[in-house]
Amino acid sequence: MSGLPSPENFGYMHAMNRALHAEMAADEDVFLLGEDVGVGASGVTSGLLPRFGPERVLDTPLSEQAFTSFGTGAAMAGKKPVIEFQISSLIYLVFEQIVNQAHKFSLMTGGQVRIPVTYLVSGSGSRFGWAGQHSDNPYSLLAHAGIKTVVPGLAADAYGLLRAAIQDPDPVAVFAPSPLLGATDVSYAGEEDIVPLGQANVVREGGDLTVVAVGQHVGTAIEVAENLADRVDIEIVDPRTVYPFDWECLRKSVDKTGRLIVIDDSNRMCGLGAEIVATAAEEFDLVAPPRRVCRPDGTVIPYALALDKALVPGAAELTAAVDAALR
Amino acid sequence: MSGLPSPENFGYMHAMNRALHAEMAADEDVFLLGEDVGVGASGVTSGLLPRFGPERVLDTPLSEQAFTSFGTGAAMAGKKPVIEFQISSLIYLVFEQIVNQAHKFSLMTGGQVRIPVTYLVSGSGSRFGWAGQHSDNPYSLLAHAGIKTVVPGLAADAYGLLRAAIQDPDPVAVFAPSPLLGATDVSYAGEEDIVPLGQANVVREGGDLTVVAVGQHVGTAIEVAENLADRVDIEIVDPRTVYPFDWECLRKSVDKTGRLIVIDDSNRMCGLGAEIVATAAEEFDLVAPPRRVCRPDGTVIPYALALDKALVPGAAELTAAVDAALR
Amino acid sequence: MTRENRPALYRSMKLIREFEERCLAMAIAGEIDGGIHPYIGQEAVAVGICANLTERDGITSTHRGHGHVLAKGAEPRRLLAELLGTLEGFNKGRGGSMHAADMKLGILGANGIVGAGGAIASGAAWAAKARGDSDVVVSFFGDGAMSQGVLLEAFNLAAIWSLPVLFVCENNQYATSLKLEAGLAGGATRRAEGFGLVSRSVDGMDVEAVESAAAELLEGVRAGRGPAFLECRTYRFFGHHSVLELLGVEFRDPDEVALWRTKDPIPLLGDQLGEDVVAGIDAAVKETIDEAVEFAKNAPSPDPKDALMYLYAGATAVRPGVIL
Amino acid sequence: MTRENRPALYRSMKLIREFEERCLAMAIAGEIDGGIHPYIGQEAVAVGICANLTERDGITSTHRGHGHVLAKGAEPRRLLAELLGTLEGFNKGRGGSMHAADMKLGILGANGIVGAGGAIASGAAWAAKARGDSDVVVSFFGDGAMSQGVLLEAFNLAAIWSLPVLFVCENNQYATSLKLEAGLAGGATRRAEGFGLVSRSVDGMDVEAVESAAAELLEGVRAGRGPAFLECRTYRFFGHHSVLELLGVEFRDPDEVALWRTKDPIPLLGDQLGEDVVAGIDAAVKETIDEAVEFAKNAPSPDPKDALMYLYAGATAVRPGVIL
Ligand SMILES: Cc1ncc(C[n+]2csc(CCOP(=O)(O)OP(=O)(O)O)c2C)c(N)n1
Ligand SMILES: Cc1ncc(C[n+]2csc(CCOP(=O)(O)OP(=O)(O)O)c2C)c(N)n1
Ligand SMILES: [Mg+2]
Ligand SMILES: [Mg+2]
Repeated sequence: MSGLPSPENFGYMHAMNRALHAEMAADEDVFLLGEDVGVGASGVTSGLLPRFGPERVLDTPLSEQAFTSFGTGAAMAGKKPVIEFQISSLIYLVFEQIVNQAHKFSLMTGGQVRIPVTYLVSGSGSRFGWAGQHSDNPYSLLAHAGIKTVVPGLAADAYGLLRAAIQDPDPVAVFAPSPLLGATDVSYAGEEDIVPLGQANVVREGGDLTVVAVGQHVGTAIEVAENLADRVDIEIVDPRTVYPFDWECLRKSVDKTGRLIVIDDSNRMCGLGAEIVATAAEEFDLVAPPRRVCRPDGTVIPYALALDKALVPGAAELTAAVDAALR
Repeated sequence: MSGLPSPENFGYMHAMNRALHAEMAADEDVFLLGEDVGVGASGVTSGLLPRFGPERVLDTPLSEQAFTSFGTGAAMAGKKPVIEFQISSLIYLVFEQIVNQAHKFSLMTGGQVRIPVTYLVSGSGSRFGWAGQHSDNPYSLLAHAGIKTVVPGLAADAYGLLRAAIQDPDPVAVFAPSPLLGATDVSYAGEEDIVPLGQANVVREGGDLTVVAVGQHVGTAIEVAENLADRVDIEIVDPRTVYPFDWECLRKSVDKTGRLIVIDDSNRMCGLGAEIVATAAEEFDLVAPPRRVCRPDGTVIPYALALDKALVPGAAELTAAVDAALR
Repeated sequence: MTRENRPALYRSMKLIREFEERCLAMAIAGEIDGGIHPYIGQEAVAVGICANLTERDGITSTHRGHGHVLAKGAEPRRLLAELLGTLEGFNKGRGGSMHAADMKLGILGANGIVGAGGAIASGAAWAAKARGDSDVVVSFFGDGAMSQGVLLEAFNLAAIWSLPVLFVCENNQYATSLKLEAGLAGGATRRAEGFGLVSRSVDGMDVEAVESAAAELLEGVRAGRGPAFLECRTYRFFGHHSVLELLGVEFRDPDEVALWRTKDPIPLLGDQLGEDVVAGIDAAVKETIDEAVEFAKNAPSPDPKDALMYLYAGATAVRPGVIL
Repeated sequence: MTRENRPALYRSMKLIREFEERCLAMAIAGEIDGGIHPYIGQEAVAVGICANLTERDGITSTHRGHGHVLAKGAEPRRLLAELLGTLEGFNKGRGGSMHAADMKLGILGANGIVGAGGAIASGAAWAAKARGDSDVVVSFFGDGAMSQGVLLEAFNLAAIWSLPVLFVCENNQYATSLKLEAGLAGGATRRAEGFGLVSRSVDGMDVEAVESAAAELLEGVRAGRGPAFLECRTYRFFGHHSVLELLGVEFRDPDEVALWRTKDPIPLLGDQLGEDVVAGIDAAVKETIDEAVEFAKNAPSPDPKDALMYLYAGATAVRPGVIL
């Protein structure tokens, strides 16, 4: 297995892997299940099977629906399952089991039961060259349904949020953006704190314009902010948890800057960007129209790389939006 | 079967039933499948089996996933399936088959194939007393994913849009709001035109404030507008097709009124209301902050009727929002 | 099992029958919102199976779940209080008929989605196994559910991991209007065997037959020999849902219904107990249900302000539907 | 089938082999974005099955689909042009390896989601039946897919509606790293029989055995006697995906891999054809593939401005990701 992507560096994947090790060591009720988790095919689950054994690291057949609800049942019986999904679109396959079952048991039973399951999507968004069925970002969908949803944009947050997700008494979905999995992060030393769910992070302070940046776009926003530093002083807010969203943090930022752009790698229509812009329009004082930088409506990522890249937002699109917002 | 809800009146259900009869008569490739469609358990499919026979009216086993992709396969081979779902949440169960399969085949094959399937949800939203798993409105989810999505609010539109959906070369989801199924509609004479997808309808003209009202809330908005007519002149826009949305129609209305409220019976976070408010904030000239009237974030409808009703928006909430918008 | 428990079996079936008849009437009268899926006719299945279970064992149930819940020992008055949407219900009025659950008794929930329970049961069974207990979980479902993907996946999961689950297919021969043969290829037990499940079929109108078939299968399940499958051939005496009763709609042949009514499991067993015993039990059951109705009708309703109480187990800020 | 078609079978297998070896090298070299799931080792399955099909028959394929697509008659150069994301690809560069489709040849698409094809195949087969044709649809899938709910549901659908579908399980004994026994309870054919499917198992390394088993089953399928199931026991000679080859990762026992490589279906058949015939075919195949590579490498790329072309079949206004 030595050839598999190694988490042995201070990068994003290492952070997630360490979080899994830490939670499994800390709490006997935590266990892991999913496809090829034993060999750690995604890189994120490396070393867990040798360390914790097959009683706590379950390689599943290709039965996403059953093993997702299996997690729900185990949770009812006091366990804390972490379920890995190799592909983001597998969330579609288990939408019923997450949204209509796991999510609803607490209310439907009048609080008799809690479902502390973590859905770990270790590779969301375009993988560049994996085409239509492997390149979506379904986090806006889960947020709409009310699933606590986390999209860490930095390695330290990947560690801290994954731990918080596992400890949370409710179902939580964790989306690791594909472009970040292989990234190393010099700001991450491999020893970080738990990051509570629902708390945004001001990644960069600035007075002219607020950019809400999600997942890999935290990096995009930092790049753009530095590039444009002589023209505009950008504040970057990384929500980290996309639902429940930290509206207070954003309110403070927009109170200061009066301008808002959201960069988020999901579809425009009813996406996370829509929610952030809508709430800002309803409740905050804006001096200029807010803007979204996202994927087009109903996007299906085409195979050819140039087409794929044309649909995923990036620094160029964010820069253009900043320019427009300042006009 | 005579005791089943009869479509033999000029109401919403009659309109849908007539649309099915008309399309099946007009086009041999149209066929119907779903659970209990033969007996017409939902009321919407009455009389089709006796008229068109078991070759074109297929009673399915409880295999929503397979019969949804069966529809995709039949469509590839030139057929035009209409698939009835008895419960709105069954859309969750087939999310993969609609969003990741049917929707994506056109682009993924480079235009080699079209998938003219209609997903007919004959009873969406709360049925008042059916509790958590039978009361959702998943249309914002399908819109986010890019599925053409229709929520007719009036009987004539139910007829005209269902016919247009069946004729459309792409997958189209049609959500019939549960509260409307039993309603009769005096404005509907049982002989109506096809209503093209993507065209909104100004249900009531007014100069002070635009209310976008979806599904059964077209009725709610009319009621509120009449009640408040002495204080405010409300224009009501019924999008009819929620995706692709008729932004031009809305733009014209908001250009005139400068004020916008959306009433929509789906969850707040990343819902249709968010999209409409966001687009208005980005692109239209508003003189007051826009507002949403919707379900709370992550709503699970509780069983007890008073609780159920407390979560579904209605005239009281819309009136309060209008008052706030005028302040 | 021996003849000694016949009165208990009879009582349990009669309790369900009486409960369901009362509920059906109340549902038709509009007193139970959303109505019910009556269990009447199928009592021998729930009772025969649950006679083999302890409070520590679990069950997952269905949309037609009252029988399972009562047979597993739930208090009728609290179930009825749930159906009336009151705070005295197990689910504090939040679940209603299709979501009735009593975790203390291992009742992991009825379910509004056909076939959803099997995988949940498997997870709970795995947890029991991990604890080292000999507890089992029984998953009830209908013949219609046998074609639902997630349940079929669960059969496989339970089999490869040798989980202590008993899958019970209540084959009442219809899924709403769909006849068994039109929905299920291959037959129920043959299908289950195809997933490596030890499988049996039994007359579901005979409570003692169900009880002993389940006992046999559960012995292996408890001993760690892996999951099993039991088909119970049964019939519902009323329409699929109370609303169909209200409308007078019946999709089945009336002669067929009449024939099956002659196989009613309750008199079948009652005849063996003697009139006195039966009369005594019947009267006591009637009293229990009368009391339950009284209790439920007087139970307090939840406050609409609490509509989203329990949405999350942890404190979580939820934004309301209107922000003024 | 007779011995006369041996050269054709050999040629078809060799073509797939040569194509896949070239692709694997190109994928490892970074010339094929996203990489490929190589079919090498399993050629006898696609070729043996497709030898029984006409252009009017359909297939649904998988993530490991190149073999099926080529065996069904697709032009190698257009498949390679697709893998290079060019306009000369079947899908005009929009689909790539996991979505290769050629509707004119009844190739209803590879699929990136395991188990997804069976229900699509059933729908297409129903349409063929409705047309009154004797056309059939073959659905290929792996052993891993045998535990995927939608495929199991499709077995049932095809059986109750007696659809002209042949389900072909390519049992290469692994789903990525998961061994067959750890994933599949009951066995493949037994499971299929549980859905009322006529089922057989065959040595998937012997193209003639596959061909005749399929011929036998397809006779019944074409004659309207309902669907059938064929398990082909086979093996992939390389890693699950080219990226694992690149990293040098192998989850399987090297001795096991070595053993199966001795059962290579291509020399097995080649030995019966004689050296000259083999050399002639090999050379011609190599030329075809050389030409395909040349063709694909020179094919034009789509314009990024057209990224969303074909998103909808009908004219539909799509709002872009940035509105300035
Ligand atoms: C997945 C799913 N599909 C459809 C429905 C609607 N529905 C509720 S009960 C039912 C029939 C169930 O039949 P069966 O499993 O045999 O149980 P029975 O009602 O006969 O007890 C249907 C179609 C549902 N609740 N869930
Ligand atoms: C539903 C689904 N689950 C998981 C995956 C990821 N995945 C791709 S191929 C594969 C293994 C498939 O095994 P099998 O069906 O035996 O086919 P093989 O790769 O052996 O040809 C997995 C887990 C997927 N694409 N779809
Ligand atoms: Mg049934
Ligand atoms: Mg395999």
